[in-house]
Amino acid sequence: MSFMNILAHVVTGLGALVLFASGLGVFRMPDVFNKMHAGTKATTLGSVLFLFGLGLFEPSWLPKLFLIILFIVLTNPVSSHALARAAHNEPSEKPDNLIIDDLEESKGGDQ
Amino acid sequence: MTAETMFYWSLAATALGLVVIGIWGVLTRKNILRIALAFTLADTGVNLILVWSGFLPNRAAPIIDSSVTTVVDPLPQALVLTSIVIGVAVAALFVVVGVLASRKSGSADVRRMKELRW
Amino acid sequence: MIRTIVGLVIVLALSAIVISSVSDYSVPSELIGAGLNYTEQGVDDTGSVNLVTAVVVAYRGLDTLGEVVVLFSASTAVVLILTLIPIGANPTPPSSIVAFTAGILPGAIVLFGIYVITHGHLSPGGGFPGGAVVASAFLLVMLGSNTIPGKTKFLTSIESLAGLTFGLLGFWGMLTLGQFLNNLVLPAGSPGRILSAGIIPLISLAIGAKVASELSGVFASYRKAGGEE
Amino acid sequence: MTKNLPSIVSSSIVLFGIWLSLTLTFDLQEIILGVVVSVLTAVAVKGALTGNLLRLLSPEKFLAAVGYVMFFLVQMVKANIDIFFRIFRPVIPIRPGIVRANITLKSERARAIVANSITLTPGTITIDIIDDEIFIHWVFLPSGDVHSETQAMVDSFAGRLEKIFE
Amino acid sequence: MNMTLLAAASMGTGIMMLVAAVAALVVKKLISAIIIVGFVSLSASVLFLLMDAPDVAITEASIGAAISTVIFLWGRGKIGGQE
Amino acid sequence: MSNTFLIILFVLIGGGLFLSFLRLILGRKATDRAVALDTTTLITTGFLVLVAFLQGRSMLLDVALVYSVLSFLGVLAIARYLDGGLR
Repeated sequence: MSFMNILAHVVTGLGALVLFASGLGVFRMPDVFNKMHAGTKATTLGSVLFLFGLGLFEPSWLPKLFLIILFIVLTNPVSSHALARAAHNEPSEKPDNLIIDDLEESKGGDQ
Repeated sequence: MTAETMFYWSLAATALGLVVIGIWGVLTRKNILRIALAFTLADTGVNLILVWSGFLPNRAAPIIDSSVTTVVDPLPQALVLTSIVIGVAVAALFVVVGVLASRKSGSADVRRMKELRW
Repeated sequence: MIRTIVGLVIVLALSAIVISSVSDYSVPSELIGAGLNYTEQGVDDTGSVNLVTAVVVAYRGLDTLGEVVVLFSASTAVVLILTLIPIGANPTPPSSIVAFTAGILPGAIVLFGIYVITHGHLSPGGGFPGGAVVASAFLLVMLGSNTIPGKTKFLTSIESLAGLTFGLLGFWGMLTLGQFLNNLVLPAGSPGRILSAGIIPLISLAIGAKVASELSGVFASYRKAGGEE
Repeated sequence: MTKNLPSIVSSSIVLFGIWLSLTLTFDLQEIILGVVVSVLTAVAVKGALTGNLLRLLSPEKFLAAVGYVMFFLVQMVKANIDIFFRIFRPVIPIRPGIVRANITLKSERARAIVANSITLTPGTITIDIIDDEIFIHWVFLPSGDVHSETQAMVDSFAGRLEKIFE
Repeated sequence: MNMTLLAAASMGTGIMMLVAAVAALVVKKLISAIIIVGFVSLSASVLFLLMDAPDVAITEASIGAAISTVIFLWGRGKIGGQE
Repeated sequence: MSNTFLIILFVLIGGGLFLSFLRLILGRKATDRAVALDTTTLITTGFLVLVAFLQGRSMLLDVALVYSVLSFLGVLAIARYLDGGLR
């Protein structure tokens, strides 16, 4: 077993573990913003590691896998941000455990 | 029961179950958009059945290259390809008819839509 | 409640009939009939490596033409019905990050859709999914703005042009080889390269343009129609 | 047209790179088709994909960009370690809150990059940007003065980007 | 060995798909139903890929993931507040 | 890639998928479900790449690429709807 092979195993396994952690985080976290912390960061790094690890097994696939990775890293925070904004704007969706909420104050000040 | 048999029949059971659930939803739901959703579920199930009918385990996808000799049946896949796109157009038609009818009757409940009765 | 139970009984009876009809069916191991024919001779007949595209565009090209007509009538009906609802959409504006992303990404998505369309005879894809991908780039532009789209007349022109191209390519085969939609009016070339398989790439382009413009027209008319009262 | 020319050129180059990694071959026909399609697409979207990438050709800006990417990757791994050890606890430790900070960058692209980077780094998510204020959700509010800590965190990203976009 | 994994994957995906389909029909809010139908279409795409039909999988992904969802969401927005 | 490692990968990916699926079904609010759908689509993209890897054909990666592009659009559309942008 060469060094490259061991590295590929380690990276792929770590990626799968982080993806599992993201699922667990989405299941366990109490409110929507905290779910988003698990659902964005962990899935992004998990996908990056997992796809890159599979690419190490088969180096000729790396360009296409890099394209998928690039797209995920660029778009995942945007969709998460849009969902967070929607969750904050909709009164029935907003969680009530926030200790500080500057955004609500600045919205209230406008009107 | 071998793994191959289980693979083959679980796909069929899923597709049939989806069709049954979709028809049940169309028959029993009251909101017109919910009926449209049930209709697309049944549509997906029918597509799954069609693709399954041309599927043989242990063969490759029907794209010939040097490493592939035996492939699955391409004919049902070609039919389903167009069926999916037409399905979404029909679903869009369903939705706009529902929107218009619910605006006329003032409610999304199908029992109140006199225009759609025959 | 009674409604639910009666519906359940009906569908269970239906599924029992279906299950009893396939009870003596076993896992097949060999292809038969048309499928066997297509898999054995498809590459030699059409020059297309992807057999599904070969069936969609060459063997069953006439059916595809009919299905494009069905798609056209369905999307025209959607647009016509949506004009019955008065104009007056007032969506809330998107945040600046979403607007910015919707500004930069459509180029990449359109390029990707063109890749899917033009490589339909080499890899999975073809006119239908590629057209849907291009239409979703248009959708992304709409999600990132809160304006009502102005002129969408060019969509109609693209759509009619694509339909016309499809028909004319069919008649080309009729004039030269005596068969409607024969794809070998251009040489088949060596399978696996982009310029091969006769006119399959051209017909894929026509189908893709038609699907993309029809779906985009549906989105534009949805955006124009007024929201909830 | 002439004003957009650097953007169009850099967009075409990037789109052509995407095309090459999609096709995975160096067949001459593919390359010709790729050049045609990518230039046409770049002209059609007026070079909006990348903006002017040619300014990265100066060495110090290029080094700053590489430094930013390195910093960002380290932060991203830290964020995942943080998340990882948080969600396997029996009781998840959270102290959530939304805090405002100022952002002085003018370029729309730089602001989007900062917001997306903040979303992917430890314990923070960008909720909204209104004018010059950025609103950040903390999963566990830092001890001490919340506003100055948040401002320092935002500045650590924005300061690095200012060298590139100005 | 490979076949066992494929069988497990197809059975798991199928069960999740059927549960989601029932949930989409009985869940209270229509917007939740639309989100869950998005998941059903996603699983259908996976099953198509497992059935060696990449063309169909790519079409189902491109139609079911975004376009169908958007059409239903827009319809829900036009109908208005009444469920 | 050994069989044991393959089973570990399948269990981890399937477990993550199943947990986020549970949140999708049980989730109390619509935004919870939307976040769960986002996670589900990303994990499934990884799964599609794994299937392509097992079949050993690089053209199957196109499916994963199309899925990652369009699932982003779907989640963005849901977010814009909840925000009042799709009226």
